Amino acid sequence: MNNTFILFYRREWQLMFRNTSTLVQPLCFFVIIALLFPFSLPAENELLRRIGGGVIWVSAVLATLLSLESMFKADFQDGALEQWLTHPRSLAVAMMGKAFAHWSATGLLLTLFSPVLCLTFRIPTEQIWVLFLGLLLGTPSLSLIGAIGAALTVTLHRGGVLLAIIILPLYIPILIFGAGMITQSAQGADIAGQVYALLAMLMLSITLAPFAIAGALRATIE
Amino acid sequence: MNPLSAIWNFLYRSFHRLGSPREFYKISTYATPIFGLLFLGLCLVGSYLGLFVAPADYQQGESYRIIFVHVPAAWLSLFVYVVMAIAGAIGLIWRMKMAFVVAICSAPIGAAFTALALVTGSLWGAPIWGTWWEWDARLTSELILLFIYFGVMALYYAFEERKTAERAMAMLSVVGIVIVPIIHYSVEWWSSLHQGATVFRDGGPAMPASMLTPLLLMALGYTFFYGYVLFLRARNMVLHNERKSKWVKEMFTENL
Amino acid sequence: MNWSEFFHMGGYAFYVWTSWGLSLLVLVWQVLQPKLSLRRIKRDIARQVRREQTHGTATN
Amino acid sequence: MPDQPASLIAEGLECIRGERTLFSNLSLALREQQCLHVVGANGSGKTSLLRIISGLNRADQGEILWHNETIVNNPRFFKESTQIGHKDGIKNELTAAENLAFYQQLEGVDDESLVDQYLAQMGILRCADLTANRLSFGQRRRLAFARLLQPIYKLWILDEPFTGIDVDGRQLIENVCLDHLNNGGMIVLTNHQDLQRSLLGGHLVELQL
Repeated sequence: MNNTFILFYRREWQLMFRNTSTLVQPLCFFVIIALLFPFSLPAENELLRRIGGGVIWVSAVLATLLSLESMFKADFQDGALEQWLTHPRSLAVAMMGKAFAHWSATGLLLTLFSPVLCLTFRIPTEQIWVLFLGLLLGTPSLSLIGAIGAALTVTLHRGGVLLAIIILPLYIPILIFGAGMITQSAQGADIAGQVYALLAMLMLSITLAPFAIAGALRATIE
Repeated sequence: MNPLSAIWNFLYRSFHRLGSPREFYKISTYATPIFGLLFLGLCLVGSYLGLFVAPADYQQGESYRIIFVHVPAAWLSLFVYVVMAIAGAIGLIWRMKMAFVVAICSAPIGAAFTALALVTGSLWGAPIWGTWWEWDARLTSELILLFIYFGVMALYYAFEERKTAERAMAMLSVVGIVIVPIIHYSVEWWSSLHQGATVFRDGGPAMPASMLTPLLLMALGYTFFYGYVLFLRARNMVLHNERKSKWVKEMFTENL
Repeated sequence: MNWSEFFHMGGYAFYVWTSWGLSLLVLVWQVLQPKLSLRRIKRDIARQVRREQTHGTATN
Repeated sequence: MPDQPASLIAEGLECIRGERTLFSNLSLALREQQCLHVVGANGSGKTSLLRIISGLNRADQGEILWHNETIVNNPRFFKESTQIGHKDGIKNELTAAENLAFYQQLEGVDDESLVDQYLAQMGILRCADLTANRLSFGQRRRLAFARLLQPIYKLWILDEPFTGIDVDGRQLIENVCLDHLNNGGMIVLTNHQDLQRSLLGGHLVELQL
């Protein structure tokens, strides 16, 4: 058990299963936000089908954002962060483990649940898989980039709104390509470009975001 | 000593001198008015050439004269961001006080020019596109850039301890510089889906010199303006930050 | 050159002059703002120095 | 061994918080078997000094050497030192044993019998399977100290280790500290009361802030 990534990933899971509300809340939030749209729009199935993909993506982004604020809060308040900061293990790798645990509990869960939501929006089957693939590739980047913002605002008492202001603009490319995939496939166009774009952003966030998270924590905890 | 290493030594020493707030304050006393005068000269000539000498555009008529204030503002919105991020990175890596001051003082200037670029762009779009807002790639990414500037400033003012605020803000601007180009390309791709052909009828690079010259003069003048205001703001911040240090107090004891 | 024609800007007067006017406004404001706050900063430091000289205590 | 070279050396430390200079030109040296007691009024910068020594904060001036090498980005220092601040790094959701096991795994050790041994040494073995939010303050403090028993740590940095615990607990922690010092360890601590009459008296070096 000497791998920093696995050590921190496992620990996060252990903590999340002790406190199951952290697992359930983002998922509930995701479903409720998505279901608000049909209520606020004209009752036309054709319209729902056309906007469904975008609505689900926006809900996924908001659900991720909601869960970000608590990402480092507990570790900061009980002093665990300070222990990691003064430990020879790589903080970046440790934080990558934490970010991936966060993704498993939010992004991955939302992705797995998204086909059910698609049915309520009457999205055709082949586009359900396109949306699924997009969320699968896009949500890890949401967690990794979001963790940077969470690290920057961890010491602030009311960092929630600030976190949203900082992070939402940075989410725009992922939203554009993720939601664009569905629009493209609905028009019968090729989606390879968007898949590559999402993959490239995922690679970029995996390689750079952990260092930014570690740097942000070192900058703000001091 | 060979000339290259002499130049290097000179740059190295000036860099170090500028790194000390006191030296910065001394040097900027002379540099600030020079930047201000350069701005004034360039922009007066640029405005004259742009408004009186340059001919009307054969497609857009006189309305294109907005370009002489719009493009320089848009140029500054990006240039200031790059300067801010580089200064932030220098501050984080070498723990240099002045680099943070430069980064923080740049943010409101950059935000102001981003907003200006947006408004003038919209004013240009109204007669030409027939609408105040078009989901055009350049306008849209400019709007997102404005929000990033707001985020950077909001983060800085959220912290009580100045050192923490400086580092957090620098960190965010460095993260932003990686993502801003990605945002730009994604928005460009997205808006090409959104509206077919580009709205700007391609005048292309074949802009006649009578139009290009004032545009370049204005852009250069704006850049010096940025330097001028940056010096003004940075001097204020240095005075405030160093108000407990001996050299600031001595300056004021003489005046009393 | 005819001045009224110049200000008319071929019918685009509103758009062109608003753009230029706003730009001028932003430039002026950008210069004015630090100049005004400099006065405040100088006053604060002068007050701080005066207090230290008369009472000999460092204030925060 | 008084002629032994100092392992921990600080030279010309300065710390500025906000506009206030907490301390400047502060130097110290600590040898094996010595316990540095940082004394000072509230707000004199005790906690700041401890955070600087533990590598959490950077001093505004001066540097700290561990075996003649700066502690900045020095893996050896971070390996051989550990700190307990006001916050103990204990997770409420996990049991005492799980909390301790994680800190052990962090050091690359995965041995349940050692966890039990450390808990027994701190007298909280019977709480091993209680989640930490059900521990009393004293028990929690003991759990935090159980982490220090790992032999890898040479330097303990303790902020107010004796506050809020009963007489027995204090006795126990003093004993643990004494053992650590006798085994060639070092301690930097802050404490409100005088420590001359405590078990650590013979190892004490005082630093007035």
